[in-house]
Amino acid sequence: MEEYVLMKGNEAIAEAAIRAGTDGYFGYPITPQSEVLEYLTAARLHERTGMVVLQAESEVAAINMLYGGAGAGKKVLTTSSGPGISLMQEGISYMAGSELPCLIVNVVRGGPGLGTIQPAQSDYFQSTKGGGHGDYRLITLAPASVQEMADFVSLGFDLAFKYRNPVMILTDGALGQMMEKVKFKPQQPRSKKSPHWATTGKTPDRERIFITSLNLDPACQERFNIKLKAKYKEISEKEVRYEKIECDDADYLFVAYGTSSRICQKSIQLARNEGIKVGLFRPITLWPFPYKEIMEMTGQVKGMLSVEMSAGQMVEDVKLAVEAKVKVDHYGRMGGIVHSPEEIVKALKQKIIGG
Amino acid sequence: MEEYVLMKGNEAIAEAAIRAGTDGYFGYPITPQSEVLEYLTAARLHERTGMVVLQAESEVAAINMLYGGAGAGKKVLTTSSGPGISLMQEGISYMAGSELPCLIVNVVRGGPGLGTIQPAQSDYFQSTKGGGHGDYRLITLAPASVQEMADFVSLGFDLAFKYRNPVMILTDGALGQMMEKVKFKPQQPRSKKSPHWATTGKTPDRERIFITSLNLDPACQERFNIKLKAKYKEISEKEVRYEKIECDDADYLFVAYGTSSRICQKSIQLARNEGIKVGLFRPITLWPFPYKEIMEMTGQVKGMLSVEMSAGQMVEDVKLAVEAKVKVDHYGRMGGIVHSPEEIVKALKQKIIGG
Amino acid sequence: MAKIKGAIVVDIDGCKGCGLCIEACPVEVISLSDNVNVKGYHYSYMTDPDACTGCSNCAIICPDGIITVYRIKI
Amino acid sequence: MAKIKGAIVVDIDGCKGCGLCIEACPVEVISLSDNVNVKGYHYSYMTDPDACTGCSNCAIICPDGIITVYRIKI
Amino acid sequence: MAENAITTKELVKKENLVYQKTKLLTDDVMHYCPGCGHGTTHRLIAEIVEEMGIQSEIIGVAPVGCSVLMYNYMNFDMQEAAHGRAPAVATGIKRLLPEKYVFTYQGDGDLAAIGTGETIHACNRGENITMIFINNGIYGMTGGQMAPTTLIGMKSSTTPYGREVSLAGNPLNMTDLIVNLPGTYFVSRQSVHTPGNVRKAKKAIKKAFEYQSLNKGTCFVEVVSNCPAGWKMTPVESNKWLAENMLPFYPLGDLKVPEE
Amino acid sequence: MAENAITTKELVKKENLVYQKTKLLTDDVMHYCPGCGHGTTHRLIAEIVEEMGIQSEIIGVAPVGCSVLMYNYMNFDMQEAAHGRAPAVATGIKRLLPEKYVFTYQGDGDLAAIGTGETIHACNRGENITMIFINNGIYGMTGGQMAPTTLIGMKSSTTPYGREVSLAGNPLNMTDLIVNLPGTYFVSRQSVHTPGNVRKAKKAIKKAFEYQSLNKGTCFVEVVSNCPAGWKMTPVESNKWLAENMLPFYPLGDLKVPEE
Amino acid sequence: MTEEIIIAGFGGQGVLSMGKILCYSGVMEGQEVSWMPSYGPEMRGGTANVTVILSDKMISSPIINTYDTAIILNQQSMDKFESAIKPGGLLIYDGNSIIRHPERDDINIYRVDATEEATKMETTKTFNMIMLGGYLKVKKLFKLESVIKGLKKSLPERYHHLIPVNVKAIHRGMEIIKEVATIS
Amino acid sequence: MTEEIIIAGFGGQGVLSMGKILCYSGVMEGQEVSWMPSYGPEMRGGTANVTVILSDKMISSPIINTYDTAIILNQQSMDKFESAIKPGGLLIYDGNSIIRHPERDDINIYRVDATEEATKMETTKTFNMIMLGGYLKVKKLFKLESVIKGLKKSLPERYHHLIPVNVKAIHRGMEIIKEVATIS
Ligand SMILES: Cc1ncc(C[n+]2csc(CCOP(=O)(O)OP(=O)(O)O)c2C)c(N)n1
Ligand SMILES: Cc1ncc(C[n+]2csc(CCOP(=O)(O)OP(=O)(O)O)c2C)c(N)n1
Ligand code: SF4
Ligand code: SF4
Ligand code: SF4
Ligand code: SF4
Ligand code: SF4
Ligand code: SF4
Ligand SMILES: [Mg+2]
Ligand SMILES: [Mg+2]
Repeated sequence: MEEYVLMKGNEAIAEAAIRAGTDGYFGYPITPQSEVLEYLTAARLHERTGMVVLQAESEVAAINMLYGGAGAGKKVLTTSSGPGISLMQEGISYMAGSELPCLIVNVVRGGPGLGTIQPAQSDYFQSTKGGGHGDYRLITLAPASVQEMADFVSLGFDLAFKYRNPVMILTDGALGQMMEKVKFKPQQPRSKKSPHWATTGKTPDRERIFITSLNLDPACQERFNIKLKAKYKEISEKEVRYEKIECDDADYLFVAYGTSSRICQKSIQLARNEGIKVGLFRPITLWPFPYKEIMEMTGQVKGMLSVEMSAGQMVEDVKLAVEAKVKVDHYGRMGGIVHSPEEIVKALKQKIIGG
Repeated sequence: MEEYVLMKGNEAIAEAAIRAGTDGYFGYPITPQSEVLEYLTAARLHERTGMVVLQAESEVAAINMLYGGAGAGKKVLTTSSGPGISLMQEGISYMAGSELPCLIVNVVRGGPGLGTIQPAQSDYFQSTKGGGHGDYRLITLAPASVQEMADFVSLGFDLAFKYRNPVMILTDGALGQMMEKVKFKPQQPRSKKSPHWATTGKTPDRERIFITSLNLDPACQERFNIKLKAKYKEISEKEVRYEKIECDDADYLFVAYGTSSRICQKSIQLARNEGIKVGLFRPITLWPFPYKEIMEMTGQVKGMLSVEMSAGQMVEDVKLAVEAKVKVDHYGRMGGIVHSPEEIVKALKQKIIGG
Repeated sequence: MAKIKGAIVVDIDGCKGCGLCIEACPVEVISLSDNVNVKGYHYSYMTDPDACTGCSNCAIICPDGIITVYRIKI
Repeated sequence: MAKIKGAIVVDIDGCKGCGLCIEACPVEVISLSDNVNVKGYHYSYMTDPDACTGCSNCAIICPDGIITVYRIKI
Repeated sequence: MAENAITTKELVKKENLVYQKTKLLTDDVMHYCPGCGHGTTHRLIAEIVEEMGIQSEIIGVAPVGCSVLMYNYMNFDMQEAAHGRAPAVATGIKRLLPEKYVFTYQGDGDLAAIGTGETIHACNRGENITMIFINNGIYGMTGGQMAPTTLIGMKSSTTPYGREVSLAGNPLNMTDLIVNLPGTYFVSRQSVHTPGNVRKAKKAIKKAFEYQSLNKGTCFVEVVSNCPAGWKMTPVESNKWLAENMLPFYPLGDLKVPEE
Repeated sequence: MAENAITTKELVKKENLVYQKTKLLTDDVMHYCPGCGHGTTHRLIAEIVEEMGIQSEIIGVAPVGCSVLMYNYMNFDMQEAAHGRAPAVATGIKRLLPEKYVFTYQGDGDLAAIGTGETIHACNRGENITMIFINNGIYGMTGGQMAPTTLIGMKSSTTPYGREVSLAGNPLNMTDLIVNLPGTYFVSRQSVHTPGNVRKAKKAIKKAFEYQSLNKGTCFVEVVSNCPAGWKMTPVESNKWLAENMLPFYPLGDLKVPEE
Repeated sequence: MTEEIIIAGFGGQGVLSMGKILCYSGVMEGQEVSWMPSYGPEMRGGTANVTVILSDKMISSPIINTYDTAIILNQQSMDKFESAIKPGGLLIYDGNSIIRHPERDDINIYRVDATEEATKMETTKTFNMIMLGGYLKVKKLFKLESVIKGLKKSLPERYHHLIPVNVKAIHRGMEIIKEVATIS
Repeated sequence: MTEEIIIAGFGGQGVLSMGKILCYSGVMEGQEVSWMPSYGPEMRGGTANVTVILSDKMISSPIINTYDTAIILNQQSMDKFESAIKPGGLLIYDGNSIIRHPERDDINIYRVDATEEATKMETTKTFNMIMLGGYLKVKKLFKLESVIKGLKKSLPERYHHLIPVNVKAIHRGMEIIKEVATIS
């Protein structure tokens, strides 16, 4: 294991991508994530790992470059933020519909529209419920530290290739811009083998391959949709990830991911100082969402507060999880404002304990 | 009132738009909704109402032409289907973020990706939860007949202007392509007045106006988000629309919208022939969703089946509504396949009554 | 003087009866049949096999690539 | 011979000290002050008011439009 | 005459074969309307791939348009791109598989309307790909709507009275535009409406593939083509109409050739 | 000398005023970096609107880029468009308010990267709008990344060793491209790096507004400009660098003028 | 009364407009109607079909899998829809457009040699009206006057001069329809 | 131990790198650290600030509203952050960069005339190191050797020749820091 370095979350993603043996990065600048492309272009990777780094003419082009590269069996990555991710929705739906793996990072900022460039968590619905058209799902990972920003890159690629599905790292401007210490895995070589489904040129020993999401015949398309649904069911059963913090004796629960889960940890200290036993349930995979695991907590706790930097999005999944067994409410800041630990405790008291 | 005419749902939208005094249509061809633009170009409206009809170079351009036109205070319309609607997500988020009214019609086809051109209801999440980035909501109307395709155009514009928010008519290929008889309202003149917030040129009697979704200062942005949230709350309280069919004595409920709600009506007959008392709850506004009204039904019925041409999207809202008070399950066909009335009854028996 | 003789073989069920081969044939030896193929198209056929020069024009213009051309010098 | 005399008025707190006006002045009468304005910029000022011809070059190049120019024939 | 008599049966044997459908086309019947130039152009590409012996080295990108199912007919690897994004998809493939031949095949709606940005930027970056551009002046796939390349006065289902500039803008000559970009290496405009033109088109397309191995930039061939269904003409009429109306506005020939 | 003595105080009065900030600019201090050409160009537009007396008849469209907040500075109605979409937004406004003056103001990333399609098609349709294109060869707003117009060898935060064509493609000369489109009526390239150039730029931009009333097509003015922050130079250095490096590649002058 | 009909043949045979005229005839008599076409690119050259439902009551699903009546205009459609007719239902087909004759013995089968008849009439465009005539003869759903009104509503004004020819074709269809096999 | 610091001034004063060096010094001593900058276009010419947290324990929120220490490098920052220092906390400012002096009486206040001192040294780039020296003197958080290691890790290889100058500046800062007001 190498030694700790200090890095911004965005830079950690870039460095981790290099280490993971990523074949190609295609992206378009947007605050608060432009450091990824800047880091990669500074690394002169064409002289090192051979990784391709291309500034695309737009996010629409970028996601479709990913489509081509993924179809060629390569590890491909893009990063963007809200408006750019919205522009990628058609392409993401196409990749899901063609069962192509890729890694997309959304360093969320406040919206809607041009909004603000400060951190937010208001793209939860877009990422977990499907911002594009048609029935598909994005595996969504929510890091809460710079270390996880790095670690989830290879995890994301593993899941993407295992299930042949796009994976989203849903993070935010705070995690992208902050520095923490981080340790990287050693450099992986870029893979020389291609998956069997990739278009790499039809050699005599195999049939031709085509990558498509089209099925003019609805019966075929339905068969494909059923296959996708089964895949998503499998992922839901196998790939749920979460973390429980100070839950053992908790009477109440914060449910929070990413930056807000960090703040909640401080809120826990504050609350416990006042004698309120509150714990944190941190979903790491936002899709698949840990419905079962949160449901299990209803045997123990009296109420849950979904703490999000949004108007209330994940709270719907928390409600779906607990099936009204305990009280669930939402406390959110918006527009680039990050909660203070104190106000979260106050909200817990008002909305859950006292409410 | 004029006499009945036979028309495709798509044509009815076009004719209703003309009658409603729409100022501008901007759109890009895509099956199964290209008849809208074809009808409008055939109508030579520049010689009649003066309505502008422009085939845009893309859906991205179309939604941004809507932005400009809406910002000028005009009634503007676009229509598309899945892939095209995905491309509009950034623009839709911008319009919500700039509080601009417009009407968007999604004639849904099977996805994900290019998918199929046959009818589906798999864009429910995209429309109701926010396919674009940031915290915003689309008022979503779900017609179930050609008559409603026509009627919801003026309803949609009324809501859009009342709340200064984009409105989506979420329909599907079946309703777009089928003909039924329809009566139109008389021709409305195009409005000569501009709303006070529109950019029409700064006359000496007023301050300059700018239309923007940008708030670099997060505190301002949050204030704006709070304002939006309040608006959405008001809409949720005032604008819920739904229809109950054969619910008075029902022991079970189908919850379905649009085309699948039509099929369910036949299933109700079949089921009642067998002595199963089932009714239909048809949400007309998918957002705001009739949570309260569905909750009220839990006092009466033993279970609900969400019947959708999708892998299961609206069923989440039904579950959120009933808070586990009665059993809720989903029955879906996908990929362009429309349910048969018989299989819906079978699913009701298996999943709700027997299950 | 060596004479060139050609022949074409049309994949009848592949033909869509577009008539482009007819237009392209310099010696005008192709016509559309009165009969239809499985897909319901009036397919093309050689009306005067002897006149064909095997120039391949018909095959080259055929969008469906269903004409095979043979040629011999005699 | 009529002489032309000019003068400029710089909105000190609007100045960003970019120096473009200095570069643009044909008679080199503008400099940046050693002092800073409220925003912390060294603002421009006239070092030799008498030489100014009122040609407006400085005002025209100023990105912030904060120079007002006066001129008189004497 | 009788002296030279040789029956067709005697003639039809392997050794006399002069033209046959290439094995690089699959046995699937193409779904195109009778007489559609897409079929012809598909065949040319397949023949060229066969002649160059690059079946194992080529990856094609199909558009959204009538040729969306091209991958069913080509006996080599292909990807189906989102509408207009084939140049981006091809960029992704080629940059990651630089030793392969990569090409796009796109209609005029795909390449010159929704995909304008991707087309211009791939050509301007000089991606080492081949782009085949089927200009039939209409949206065939969706039922005959106006394309950017629809001529003034030409009827389509969205210009039912003929294209009027004041309502629907000017026709866009995309090839004339991209020829000015430094990234393009070989640019040609061809057609497939007569056997002679088919032969010329094949030569140009072949060059556009051969040059790809030089890594000198984008090779671009426009094929002016017909759409009998969208134009509401018979195939034969459509080709005549093409010659009389399309070619004056989209004149054939090489627009940019490498200096030797 | 003493004989002509007249104090500055005596000089500074209304009747001697020859230059003053126009009332069409608001009192907000522009957020631009010191020496940035955006400010200069904003001022020119405001002066022209004042001179033409069209404050009540004009609607501007701001881009996403450093000039995203342009609406704070202009004392007339404006809309802020999504990144690259200003031409589409302006099309929507102008088609629905055909009697008004409508213009876009866009950076090079906005107009020539993400917005390429909208730019080409608005110009090709010949929308009766004015487009002002600020080419500073860089993405100022987001921190100095490469723009489509970044010169070969030029450093940016995403070409930290200078732009290399093999990695990042060629610079895109957008104005040279759109001048070929039949929908453009007046096309000019100007700069604002010296007082003389500012004067010329103002003339060109004014024409581009005046011609709009003729309804003859798109009027397009590129302004080659600086970005001291992104180029990592002082304002004075940046203008010198501009003259020496940008202008040879983006030469100034009128590219298309109406025949009189 | 509810009548569920599929009309199927090649694109260009007038399948869709036959359905539309039927619907308008129903509208003229105050019925509820629905008309649901197959759509999409497969229509080009390929088959086209339309499902028409006529009813006294509100029509629930416009998309159905079994039919009271099938009007079949080519072989592909015969292959596809013969089995979808409800027992006791009606099949009418153009005798000139098929190769294989229908085989069901639990339905009523009629034949109209409309292709042949249409070539005899002034214009082959009357083909679908001849078929329609046959159908109207057997089912007697509407007054002829409603059908003529329906025809008028279906045709754009500029084609109204063709109405007499079309009416003639309907009458021809009524005359030439032949019973092939009936049950009961 | 947890130390929560805000460093605030103009962009270009070395605010961000001062924070980074502090963090790296902490890393050298096995601490947890976080560094959270203000970001976005308002940085251009405007103010820049960074929140640094050093702690023995895992750091929860990197974004905080009150601070143990504020290092203030211009007037805007003084206006913004003086009130955000926890009672009993520490304020260090560059005496040459402000107009209005701090007014709090419940915190410890120190002044480093770093601008002046930096112009006296070879390079004005040492400005932030002088401030840092002052801070280290008062807080005595790390061994100097950790700070030098942190400095090394913060600077790209090509600037390592500047380390001696920077160390010298740190020492200068330690020398010239002046107590303005202390409580208790
Ligand atoms: C994003 C998106 N918009 C629109 C469509 C619908 N669509 C499919 S093909 C096509 C145009 C086809 O025209 P062209 O590219 O000229 O190809 P052709 O069919 O003429 O060969 C359109 C608009 C789509 N599939 N996706
Ligand atoms: C869809 C989208 N992508 C990216 C961005 C981020 N972004 C903001 S401005 C900009 C580029 C600005 O450069 P330019 O247009 O040249 O304007 P300048 O700042 O140089 O004047 C980018 C990429 C965005 N806001 N939206
Ligand atoms: S090969 Fe030539 S001569 Fe023979 S049929 Fe074909 S076109 Fe005619
Ligand atoms: S060109 Fe081909 S498809 Fe057309 S008629 Fe001739 S053989 Fe048939
Ligand atoms: S007006 Fe002319 S002479 Fe006077 S200061 Fe300005 S540039 Fe110099
Ligand atoms: S040009 Fe303007 S902003 Fe720049 S130094 Fe001169 S007065 Fe100040
Ligand atoms: S619609 Fe036109 S382009 Fe498409 S297959 Fe038919 S003829 Fe060819
Ligand atoms: S970053 Fe560049 S373009 Fe933006 S305001 Fe600063 S100097 Fe001007
Ligand atoms: Mg086309
Ligand atoms: Mg720029």
